[in-house]
Amino acid sequence: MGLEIGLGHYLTVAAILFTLGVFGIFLNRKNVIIILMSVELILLAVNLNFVAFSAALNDLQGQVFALLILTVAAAEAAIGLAILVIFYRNRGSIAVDDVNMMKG
Amino acid sequence: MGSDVTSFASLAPIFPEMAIAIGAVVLLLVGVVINKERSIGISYAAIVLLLVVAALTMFQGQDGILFNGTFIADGFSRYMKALVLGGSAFALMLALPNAVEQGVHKFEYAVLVLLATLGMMMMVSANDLMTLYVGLELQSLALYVVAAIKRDDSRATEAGLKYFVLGALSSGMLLYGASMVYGFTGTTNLPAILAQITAEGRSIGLIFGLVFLLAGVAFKISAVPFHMWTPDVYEGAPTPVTALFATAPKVAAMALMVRLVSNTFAPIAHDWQQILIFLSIASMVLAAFAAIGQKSIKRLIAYSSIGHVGFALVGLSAANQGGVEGVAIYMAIYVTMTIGMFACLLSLRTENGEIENIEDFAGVAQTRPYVAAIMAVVMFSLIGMPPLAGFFAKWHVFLAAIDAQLYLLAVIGVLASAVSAFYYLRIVKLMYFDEPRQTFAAVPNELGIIMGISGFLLVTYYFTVGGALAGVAHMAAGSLF
Amino acid sequence: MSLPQFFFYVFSTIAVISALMVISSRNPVHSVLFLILVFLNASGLFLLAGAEFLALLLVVVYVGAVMVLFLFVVMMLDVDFGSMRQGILQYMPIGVVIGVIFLLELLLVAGSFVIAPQLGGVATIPIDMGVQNTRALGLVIYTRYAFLFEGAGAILLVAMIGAIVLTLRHKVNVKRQDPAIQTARRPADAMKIVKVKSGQGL
Amino acid sequence: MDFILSALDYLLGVPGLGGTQVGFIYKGLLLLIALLIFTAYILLADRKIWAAVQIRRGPNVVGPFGLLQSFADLLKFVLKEPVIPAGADKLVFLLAPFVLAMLALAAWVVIPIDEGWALTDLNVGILYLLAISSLGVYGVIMGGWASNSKYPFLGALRSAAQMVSYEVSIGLVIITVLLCVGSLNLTDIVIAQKQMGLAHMIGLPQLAFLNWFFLPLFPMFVVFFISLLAETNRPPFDLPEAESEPGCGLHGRICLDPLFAVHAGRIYLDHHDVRAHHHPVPGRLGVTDRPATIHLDPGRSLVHFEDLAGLLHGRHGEGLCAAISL
Repeated sequence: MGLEIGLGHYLTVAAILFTLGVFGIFLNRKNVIIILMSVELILLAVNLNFVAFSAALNDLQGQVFALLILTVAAAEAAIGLAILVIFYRNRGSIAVDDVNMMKG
Repeated sequence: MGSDVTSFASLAPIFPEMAIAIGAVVLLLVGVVINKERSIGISYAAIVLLLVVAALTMFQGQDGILFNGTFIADGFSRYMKALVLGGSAFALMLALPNAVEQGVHKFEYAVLVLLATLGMMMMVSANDLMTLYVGLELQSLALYVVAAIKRDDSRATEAGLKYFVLGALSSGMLLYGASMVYGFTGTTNLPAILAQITAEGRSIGLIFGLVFLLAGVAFKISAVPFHMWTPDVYEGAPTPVTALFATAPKVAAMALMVRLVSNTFAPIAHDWQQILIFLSIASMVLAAFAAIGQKSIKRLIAYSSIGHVGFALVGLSAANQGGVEGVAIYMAIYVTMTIGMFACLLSLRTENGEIENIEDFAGVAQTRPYVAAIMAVVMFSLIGMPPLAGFFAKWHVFLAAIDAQLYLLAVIGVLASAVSAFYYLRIVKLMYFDEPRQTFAAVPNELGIIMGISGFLLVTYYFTVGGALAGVAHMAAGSLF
Repeated sequence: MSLPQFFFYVFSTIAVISALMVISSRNPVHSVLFLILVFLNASGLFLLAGAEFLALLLVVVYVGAVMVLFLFVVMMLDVDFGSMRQGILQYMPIGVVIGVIFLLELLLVAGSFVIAPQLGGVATIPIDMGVQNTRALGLVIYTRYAFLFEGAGAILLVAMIGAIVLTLRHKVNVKRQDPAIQTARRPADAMKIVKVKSGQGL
Repeated sequence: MDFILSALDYLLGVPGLGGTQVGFIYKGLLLLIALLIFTAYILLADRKIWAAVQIRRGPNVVGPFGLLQSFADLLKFVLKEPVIPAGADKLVFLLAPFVLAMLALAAWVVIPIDEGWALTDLNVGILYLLAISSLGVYGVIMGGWASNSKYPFLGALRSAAQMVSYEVSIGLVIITVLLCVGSLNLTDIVIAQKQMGLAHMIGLPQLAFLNWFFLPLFPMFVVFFISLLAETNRPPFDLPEAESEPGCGLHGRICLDPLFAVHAGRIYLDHHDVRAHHHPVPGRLGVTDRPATIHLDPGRSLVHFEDLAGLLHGRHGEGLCAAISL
């Protein structure tokens, strides 16, 4: 298929999204949900990478991989939110600073 | 473009996975139907299934590459699979007594452990980046749930949350690495990647992908600096679950690491060797010093396991067949020691439930001499005292490092070992030389048997299983080179 | 500038800005909405790269289901959003430095693809322009990658079991309506006819 | 400049600029106008039919037989002062009706009006439809949440939960059709029904409706129909609207008129009073007559009305027969 837009463009966008996702995880101190969303951003960046490589290499494997990541990420989101909900039930808070019972 | 599976018999290499998958689904259906009080039977069935499959995989398993190169069964994968299956089975056994108090009495627990084991088997048998990822996620997702399965306990849920967040981040990194490797080699198939690297050499993108990949896997084996989650998760999760975390998933992730570096990325050994040496030294040193100050026994175990991962990585850093052999032997002995340690820990129960602090071991030798004796054997073995099994584990990996002329690494390993003796011996000292402060409940039969097996194997390792294990490990490592 | 290029810049700009808003927005609900915007634009980028099936799947699965889940949870966890997110600034400077270094490295790699070895003829599954993207994917997923397909199924099973075992609570003391019992009820079951003598009562 | 010219060419298709066919914008405008007029009369039909069921007249004042009722309602919504509740999240509040309206119209982009007359003949048309209709949930949730009030919010959550759940079964049913046709292209699906149906087989192509897939896939058709009722919150699946409950569920939320979305951002405050005035039949039956029917979401209904059309179509442009789903 080839790309009308350079592969570098795609990889750049993906790299920025990935960085923002990592950023969101480490910088955010107040809300666990934002962390879950940052994880989704990271996975999206990876998907973008795979799709771009797939087009550049003219190879379908990358798209199959992206398809699997989509599936898994949906399952991951479901479990993450379930854990978040029971955490909230126990603590009454989802602030990152409150995830602190165990230290050492 | 069709599939290479032509008949049922051609599926033989994947029979172990099929058995576990079918077993998990059947047990799930049975568990939904039967009475809640009898759901512990599901655990017994799962244990039997795991042990039978482990034995069959080890002795009857067939080798082969299936599903257009996405799945591989070879000597190495069969060895590691048997280890994973055995580890899961014993971890499930540890959950049998006091299941209700530990929050692992639901039948879903056994089913999730089975599915996690399935994921680990996929990881071990991964011959493609996609299989690797799917297996890793199957394992991780099941374990996130298992960590938080005691859902009314705020520490368990916190452990689950931490495990999930950091685990998701690590799989993101792993995937980013995988995408780079795919982009710069044009394939996701591991042998094809190997061929491509051999033909074209290295490129920046490939190295970058490799770093991300290794970072993702290093998180799963909790090597420093990707260990932050380990102490918290080990402390917060119910103890039988911690026992599971410390055994089977580590073996599977280590197997994955071994296959990636010593097979797929073998041509660029020089690049990953530096990373592994760093991980190894950091893990050994940090664990040895961080564990000294711990009060909680489960945190101590966490740091101990981080340290042992460091020792195992010493063997892998050597980048030769002897090193991989050493890792294989190390993981087997490590699993035996860990299971024995958790059996001792779980069997010491006061009226307030299980013990949490190291101080609670005081005087155990007087009230529960059997438990104290096994615990002492395990501790000495963890230090690496000859002629216990732990000594031979370390001996193999250090020998491999010296073979590869990594003298500094070996020296640091020995020194870290000596430092770690301090906190292991503290427990022995507490048990034998302090006055008892509390009385303990009777030891459940299951735990007594597990302790016995573990203690026996550790003590008589050199005379009984040692030779056979070395032979099998040699064969397993040989299939990668 | 051709049309695809124009759309690439539109989609990627919106995606990046929205992603920034996701992690910096004060209100989590706005974060989720921005994340949806990121996904929609990423779907556009997928389309431009020829992955039309994945593009629409992204919208159906992510935007249509996963993000709804997020939105549900964000809205239902009754958190005082006003008092949140005050401590973010103290971590900002170090974070920016690390982030920029990280990004530069990633960009370096992205740029280095230009000088990467030519992989012209090695495609494992070449994309056939004559076959629709959906069909091509379907052809390999159910044959070549059947093993992975089954594995993904197991993952979804785990997600289902996990979500249920963690969050489902059987409420006791819930009164339920059973229409069968209601309609089967006869006057004899519910009424007793008593003759009351006048002036006496019961 | 090339870029601007080619873009204009694509959008307008005016021959002077080098184009040869009717442009995107003209087609779109034509479709839009037709759609809005259809919508107005489907709404009227809906109210009339429900009125007849309940033995009353329905709208009959504005214009002959009440034919201009919908336009009168529309004028009312344009001219009425928009009310934004205090404490509402203004942006999201105003965005919600926009989202719904945009999505409802966006879905029509791939509907084949006639051969070669779909605005865009996507390869993955059905998937596009599923994607767009799965986005409709957001309009509901955003509206419910942004109004900063418990009842609309709970109503919106109920409605959203129902929409998300039944989307799955709709998707599964559509897959059966895809399996029969072997394409995700809507034009292909319509043509396939022409070629492989019962009417074609018995040599009576005039009986087009026998060609439709509802015959060979009858059980699926039943599932689909039920899901459709649930998806659009029509009785007996109107639980999310909860008209009989004090909070009145979803109805406390924004009015969702696609054309006048700007002004429609307001809570339908007078709903209870209007209902009390106009309902000759109290209780359950009254539930179905909505006094000022704009809030019935013509937008959302359209999406699904056309979903059904895609499956039932014998000939192009027969979508109206799918109005049974309304």
